[in-house]
Amino acid sequence: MVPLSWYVGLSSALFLIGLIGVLVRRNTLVVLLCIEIMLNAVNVNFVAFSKYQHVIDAQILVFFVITVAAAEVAIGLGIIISLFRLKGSVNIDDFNILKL
Amino acid sequence: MSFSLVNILGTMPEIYLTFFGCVILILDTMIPNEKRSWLAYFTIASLIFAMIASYGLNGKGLPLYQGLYIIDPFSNFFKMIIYIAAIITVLFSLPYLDREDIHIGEYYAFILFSTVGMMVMVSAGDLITLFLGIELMSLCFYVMVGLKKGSHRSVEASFKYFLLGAFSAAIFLFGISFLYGATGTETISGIAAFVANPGSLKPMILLGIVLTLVGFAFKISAAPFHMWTPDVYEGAPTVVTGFMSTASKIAAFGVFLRVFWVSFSADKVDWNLLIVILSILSMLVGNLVALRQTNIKRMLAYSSIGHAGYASMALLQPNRESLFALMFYVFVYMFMTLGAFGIVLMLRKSGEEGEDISDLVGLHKRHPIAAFTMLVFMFSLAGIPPFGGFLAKFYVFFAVIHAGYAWLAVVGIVFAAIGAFYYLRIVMLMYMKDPESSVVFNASSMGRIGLLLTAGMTVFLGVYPTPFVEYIKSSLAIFIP
Amino acid sequence: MSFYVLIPLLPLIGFLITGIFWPYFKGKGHIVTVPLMIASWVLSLKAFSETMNGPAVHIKLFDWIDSGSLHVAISLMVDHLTAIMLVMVTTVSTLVHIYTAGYMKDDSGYDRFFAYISLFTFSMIMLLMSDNLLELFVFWEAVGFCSYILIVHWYERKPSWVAANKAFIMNRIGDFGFMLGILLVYVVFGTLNYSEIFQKLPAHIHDTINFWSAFNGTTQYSVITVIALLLFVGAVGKSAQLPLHPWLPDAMEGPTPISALIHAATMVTAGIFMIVRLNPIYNASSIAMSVVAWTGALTAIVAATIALTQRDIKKIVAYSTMSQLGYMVMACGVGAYGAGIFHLLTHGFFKALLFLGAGSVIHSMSGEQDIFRMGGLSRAMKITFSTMLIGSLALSGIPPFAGFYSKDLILSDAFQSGPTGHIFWMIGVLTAMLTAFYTFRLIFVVFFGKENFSEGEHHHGHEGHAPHESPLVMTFPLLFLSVMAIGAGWAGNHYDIIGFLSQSMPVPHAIGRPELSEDSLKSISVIVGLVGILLAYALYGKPSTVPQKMAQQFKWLYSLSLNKWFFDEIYDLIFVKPTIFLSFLLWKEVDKGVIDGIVNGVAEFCQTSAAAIRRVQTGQLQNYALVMAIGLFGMVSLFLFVR
Amino acid sequence: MTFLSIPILTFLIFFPIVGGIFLLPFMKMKDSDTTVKWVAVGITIVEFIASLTLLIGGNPGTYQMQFAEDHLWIPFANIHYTLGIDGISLVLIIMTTLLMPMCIFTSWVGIKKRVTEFMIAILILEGAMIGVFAAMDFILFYVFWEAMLIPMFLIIGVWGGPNRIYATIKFFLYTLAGSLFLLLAIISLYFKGGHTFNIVALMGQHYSPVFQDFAFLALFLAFAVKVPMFPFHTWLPDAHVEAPTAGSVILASVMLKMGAYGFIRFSLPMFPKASIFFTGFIFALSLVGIIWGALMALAQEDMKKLIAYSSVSHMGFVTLGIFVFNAQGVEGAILQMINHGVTTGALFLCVGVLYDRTHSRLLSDYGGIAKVMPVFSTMLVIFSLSSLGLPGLNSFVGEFLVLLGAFRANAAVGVIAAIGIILAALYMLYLLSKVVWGKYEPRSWALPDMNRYEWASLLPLLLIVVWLGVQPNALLSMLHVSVTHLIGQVNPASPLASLTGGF
Amino acid sequence: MEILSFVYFGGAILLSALMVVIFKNPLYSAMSLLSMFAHVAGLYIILEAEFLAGVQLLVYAGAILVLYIFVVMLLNVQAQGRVLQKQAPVVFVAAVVAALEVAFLISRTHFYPEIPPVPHPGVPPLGNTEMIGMVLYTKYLFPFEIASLVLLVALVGAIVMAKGKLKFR
Repeated sequence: MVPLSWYVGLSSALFLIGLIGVLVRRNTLVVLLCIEIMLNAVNVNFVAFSKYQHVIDAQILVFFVITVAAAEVAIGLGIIISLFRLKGSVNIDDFNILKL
Repeated sequence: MSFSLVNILGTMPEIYLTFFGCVILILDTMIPNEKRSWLAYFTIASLIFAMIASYGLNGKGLPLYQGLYIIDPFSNFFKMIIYIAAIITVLFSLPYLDREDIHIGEYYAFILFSTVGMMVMVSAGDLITLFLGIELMSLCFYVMVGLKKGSHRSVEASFKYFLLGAFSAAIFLFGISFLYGATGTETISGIAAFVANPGSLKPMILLGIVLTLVGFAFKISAAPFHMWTPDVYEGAPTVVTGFMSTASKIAAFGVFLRVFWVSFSADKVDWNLLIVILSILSMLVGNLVALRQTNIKRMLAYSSIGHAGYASMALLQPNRESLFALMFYVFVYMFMTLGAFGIVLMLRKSGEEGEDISDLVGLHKRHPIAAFTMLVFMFSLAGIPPFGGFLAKFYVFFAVIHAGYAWLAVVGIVFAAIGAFYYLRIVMLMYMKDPESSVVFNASSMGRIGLLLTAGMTVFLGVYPTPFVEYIKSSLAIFIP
Repeated sequence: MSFYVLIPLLPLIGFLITGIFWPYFKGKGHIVTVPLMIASWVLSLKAFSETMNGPAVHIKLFDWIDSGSLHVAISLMVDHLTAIMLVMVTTVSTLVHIYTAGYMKDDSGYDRFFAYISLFTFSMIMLLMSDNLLELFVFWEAVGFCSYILIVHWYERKPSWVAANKAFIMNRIGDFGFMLGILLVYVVFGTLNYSEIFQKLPAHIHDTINFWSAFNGTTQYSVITVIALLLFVGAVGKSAQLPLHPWLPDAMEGPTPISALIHAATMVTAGIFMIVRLNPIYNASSIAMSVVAWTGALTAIVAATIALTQRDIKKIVAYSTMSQLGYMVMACGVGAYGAGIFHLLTHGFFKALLFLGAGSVIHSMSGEQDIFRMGGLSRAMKITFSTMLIGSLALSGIPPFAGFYSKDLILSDAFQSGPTGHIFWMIGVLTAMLTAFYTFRLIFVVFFGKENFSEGEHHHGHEGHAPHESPLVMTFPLLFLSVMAIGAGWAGNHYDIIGFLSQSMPVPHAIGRPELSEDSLKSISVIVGLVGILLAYALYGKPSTVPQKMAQQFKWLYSLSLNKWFFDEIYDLIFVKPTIFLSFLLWKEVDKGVIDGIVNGVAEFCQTSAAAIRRVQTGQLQNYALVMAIGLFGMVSLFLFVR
Repeated sequence: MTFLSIPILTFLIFFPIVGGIFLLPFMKMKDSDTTVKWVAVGITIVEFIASLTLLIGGNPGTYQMQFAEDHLWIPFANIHYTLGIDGISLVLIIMTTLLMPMCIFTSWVGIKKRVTEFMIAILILEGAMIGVFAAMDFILFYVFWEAMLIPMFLIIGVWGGPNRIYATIKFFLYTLAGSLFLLLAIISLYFKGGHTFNIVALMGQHYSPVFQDFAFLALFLAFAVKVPMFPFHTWLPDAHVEAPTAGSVILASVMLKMGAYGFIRFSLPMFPKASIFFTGFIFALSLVGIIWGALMALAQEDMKKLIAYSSVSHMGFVTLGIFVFNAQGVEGAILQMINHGVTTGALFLCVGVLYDRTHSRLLSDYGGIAKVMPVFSTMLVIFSLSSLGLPGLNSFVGEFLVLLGAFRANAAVGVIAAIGIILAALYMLYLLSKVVWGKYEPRSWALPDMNRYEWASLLPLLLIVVWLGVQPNALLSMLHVSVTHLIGQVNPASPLASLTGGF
Repeated sequence: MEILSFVYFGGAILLSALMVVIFKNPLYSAMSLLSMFAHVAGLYIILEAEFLAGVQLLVYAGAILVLYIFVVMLLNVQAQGRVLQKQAPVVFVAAVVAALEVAFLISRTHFYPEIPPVPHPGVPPLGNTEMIGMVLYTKYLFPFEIASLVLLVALVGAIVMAKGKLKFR
């Protein structure tokens, strides 16, 4: 049996990759994808715990997380489209009117 | 698994609001443009209706849905604040939306939905409900911040808020997953038992605590998770800023408090340090950077960061003093901050919002009452008696000293003194200089009612807070007897 | 209430009436004050006669300060010393009041002036009648204030207010010591009342005080000595002794009547009065006594040397006053309190006479004060001349004028007071010669010789007119005083004033057998005086170039004398300039620079650091996220490594 | 105790505040300035008369708080609305009420814009100041203490001189920063002292020495800034110079007293050990303050600055006197507080009289005004003499008692403090020489002698200056019992030690 | 066997996630993400969460990613200029530190078998879709409703945001 810690390690690595992606990519859309990676890391964690603790609740939580992820993507894409209309760009560093 | 109707009844206020929100969505498509103000009245009415419904549930400490949702006086108190904040926001919105050309009926629906989200937050009995509440609220705000669609700043603010919000939500969820993994439950009270006796899983719990803390700190905009605050506050339509800076923050405080005090109180020594760091950093950043701001909304944003620092000092010790301090603080904070934003959103400069600090110059000459109201808010925010802000600060320091963190109180004091400067600067500009720009103060009758309410309460809470103190005392009685 | 109360009260009423309503008097200020003053004078004569053989009178007016164990009441005490002083003070004051009516005529501050001299008289009387140190101090300062306000009477002239400030501040410095003395008295004796102090004195005679205990000093000083010396500092200031004397000559910037009243007869003698009043304390400390004696002696001789070369008629008289005050202080220092008081009284009369005479001269010269621009005035001003001559003779100690009796008493008492007494005696004799010299230098230059003034040279006043005798209101006081200058000494001697005074103070007892008899001592001083007069005649009695030659010969000495031993310059250099420099330096550099700099620096620092922190807020979304991430993992590492 | 069944202290506090609020409608009215002024004068005079009932009803024979009122104010943390006065606060309250009409009179001509608001600010300020002296609950005290800053902030900032903004912000922040530490100390006291904010109850406690030291220092910061003591004084010249005359008067006469009052009311009785421990420190600062203020005053070219620095010097005497812990010192200090209030207030009024005519405060712009303004000059001379401590006028008694007390406590301290008296003569005479004496040179401005409003503001003070100089016992007698009690609190072992003299 | 499949799925997940970050073209990134989603679904199957695996594929791959690709196409953004932000080096250093911290934390935790005993006795077998439905509509009814509200808000919000600056009616 695979130790739980492997799963936790996997999800942590995934989370970190997503985190790095959020921090380094210029493209807004890719950053959004990276956030999805982070959320998936959470899901992996939950499912693994669910398995190892024999509790179904964790799977429900994953269900909610997926829902929220979908909602976020919908809103996020809406905002990005709106922003793209105004600026004609999806590079994050172009969005810096508000600062200091 | 038993399921009783009580569960439904207990959540009736939320259901009402959701229902009314949907009604507004439908009404919006039906009523003509000129009658749009009726939507505002309808919103206020529905909020008051829900408020009365919530009040009816007061005093019943009910865990609903098998402990996933808690109706107790504590959450009710926060709900009341949120209702009031929402009502005042709607009072301010009516003229503002017209002027800013935001003719979107969904706005009022979003106000109601976000209110539901906050209510869910403060009543949440488990972390996932809590998370959903946060998301509900946040999604509404993401949209509301970007409502000034023609404005680069507004949409940019919306984007920034969204992306960082999603980022922090992911971190928060990751934290929940660790907590869940360590304890096997996600209910707030369930976690507490494991935190008290973590065994070898302690590192995971610690990680969970830190990660959830980040999520909360983001919502209350405590440094170093505050970075979105100034940008978003500045870019957002001012009514939304006012609502965000008060209601969402207060709801976040309520739930922050509940999670940390109930779930993690056994591990207090560990997270106390984090809170201390958070509050010091927040006070530092908030009070210092506000000194250099030229945009009043930005300045108020930094001020709200500073206030988050003060308020979070009251989170250190789960006892009656701290609880009271926090509750009183957010109560006063709501009125004074909302009022300050109210003044800002009523200032117009040649068709735009007068949100530069220089627009306030000489306000006293033109609009003495507006200036005086602003003076009240500013002194109250600075924590000068006899305004409510003083007692709020007082109780926080009271709690901090009671918790044994006198040195932290000293730090807080130093920053309070520094912070007083930028509030004073506003007063100074309003009163001691001659007007330069052609700013007009454009208050509708509803706006005036809103200002009267906020200013009046700010003064009243400083001079004779007794009825509210009694109310707060009764609210915290169940939480900490 | 007995009539004693009226003695100070009447001048006070005069002051209040004229002081409050002075704009309405319009040159008639004398009609209120002079009669009141005369009444007061009469009453003080009555007081004198009442106390002649009776016990001291003690009247408590009201409680002034009660605080803890401190109880100070304003009371009146009339004993022999007070009574006799009262007579002198009220006499001179009354005469000066009368004289003023003539001298200050047409002055714009006429009524004001009367108010002030009445106030002064009140204060002086109260000073004399005080029964405790604090009350004494109050009126001590009050007379100082009156002196200030009277010196500054012609406030538009810069020298006036400079001199007034100088007088006040120098007195303040003296009072600083005096005040400390009072404090120490209270600390030691627990009371400020004379009688109680004297009662407790024997018990504390060997007490010591560690003055610098706060700074871990260990030196112990005898309390009584310290008290005596501190109080004496006050006397030094008030009685213009070295080194706090320079204010007195400068005070001559004031109108002449007050020079006569305040700066010759009354106020300046307050120091001597105080020493005599507190004689038990001084008697208990030999160190203090010798300090007092030396101070007096040095003052006497130094002042006399300065007077030799002065050109200003009032300054000459002023230095002579200072010199005579030195005599009196010296007398006190050798224990000859009675002689001191005696000389004080006679000096009061003849010096007031000299001043008033000088005033008469100045008046007739329309304000000219340089003696070398006068000359030959004896022809025009016969009364003034003759009275001045009487005064000068009295001052020079020529029998039978008043000065002879009192001065010789001092000298003989000094001589008899032991080995150091001889030195004092010698100084006194030398001073006497110098005194006679410069006094008659003045007489000869002013009243004899050729007229050195011309119409055109009159700077002040109306078109210069020929010198003329002063009106009766001015000459009457002169005449009256010259009678006193003639008779006071004899009368004092005849009626045994020393015996009278000894009822309230000890009489010095001679130490050992004197080598010289009293008569020979007297004759020596008279001879010396005559020598002085002759010298003056030789040099100034007729046109002569000897003075100039001598001045050139002893240039150094001459300039030392002419420039008043450079006291003013030295003080300017040591105290005035550094203080002003220091205050500006501290203000500009330290107060504004450092202290305020720190205050503003804190604000500046906040602003600067705010600007620095603000730069974190780049507007770049991912920077924000990075900060959050760093915050997150920072907190995690805090757990890992700190906890 | 009540008078005509009205709680007199509450009345005194809220009458001017309510009066000020009732003046609000005048803001919108045109040409209402004169009416407003008269109404304000009326309110302050009624207030003064009402405060005299304290004298009648008060019992000088007890140190207990009189006219006490006590209501629960805020039910959490046991915050009460407690009022009460003893002899010490009594005299300060009466001084405050006395000075206020004069402040209004002096503003008659000087304040030209926004008169109504000025009067409102003054009236509210008066209420708050009386509140400070009357509060017997620490939080209530703090509320008044801080609330007072707001009208003062506006008075300086709105009606002040050219550099008013810098001055007023400095004033506000400086005092606020100090006060905040006071707040901390108050809260700590609550927990250490039996969970109450009642000042009297807090006095009777025994606190650990370490706590005493820290709390004392916190209080010290607040009060030292207010007094102001030596290194914390730099806000004072700025604030004084820029404030309108009435502001300067209130600042100098009443507000500075609050710091000293704080020492007397709180520091000494609550932290006796720390007070004794820090005596040397306070002495040093006071002495430096005395000398420093005097030296600074000597270097000034601006009349108000000169007087402001002289305040530093005079207040040095006050703090010195408080910490000598004997009857003379403390009573002298309180007397000196009153004296300084009257005298310096009057001096500021005098400067105001000149300033209203010339709009210059520079010494070099004046000279020889005795010629054209003889009556005013007389007043100025008398007040200056009072300021330099001429016996017979009020300040002397206070200074003497302080010196006596200091000398008894430590001879060297007394000696150094006495130097301040010499220096006081220097700078006051310097002021007189430059302004009153000298040759009058006509300038572009006219210098008529005093008008009746100026008479009304100066004459009462003149009478008080003389009266207190001649009859200090009138005041002292109100203080004896309270002061004795106070000293007993500092040194409970031998409450009479200070009365028995000795070295 | 289990280990082998874990290694496969895990490795693939990490690799695809890395690819998401590394690919310059957002479309490629999206495709890598698709791969990641699929592998995560595989992992769920190993973990006996078949229902979730289905949901994962349906919602993520089927809905979210399609929407996403649609937007990418709509905006038609060409990759231009830098791919990475200026702060990338800092991020990498920080990431190494963070990875070490997390690894340390995980290594210090002893998960199984010391995991706390199963809290609910008589637990039905996992992966039971019926069971999930049962719990979801009783215990988690309220969050479920809130989730629906979240979706409603997202729906309306996305419309409002994406609609552009149009005069409403």
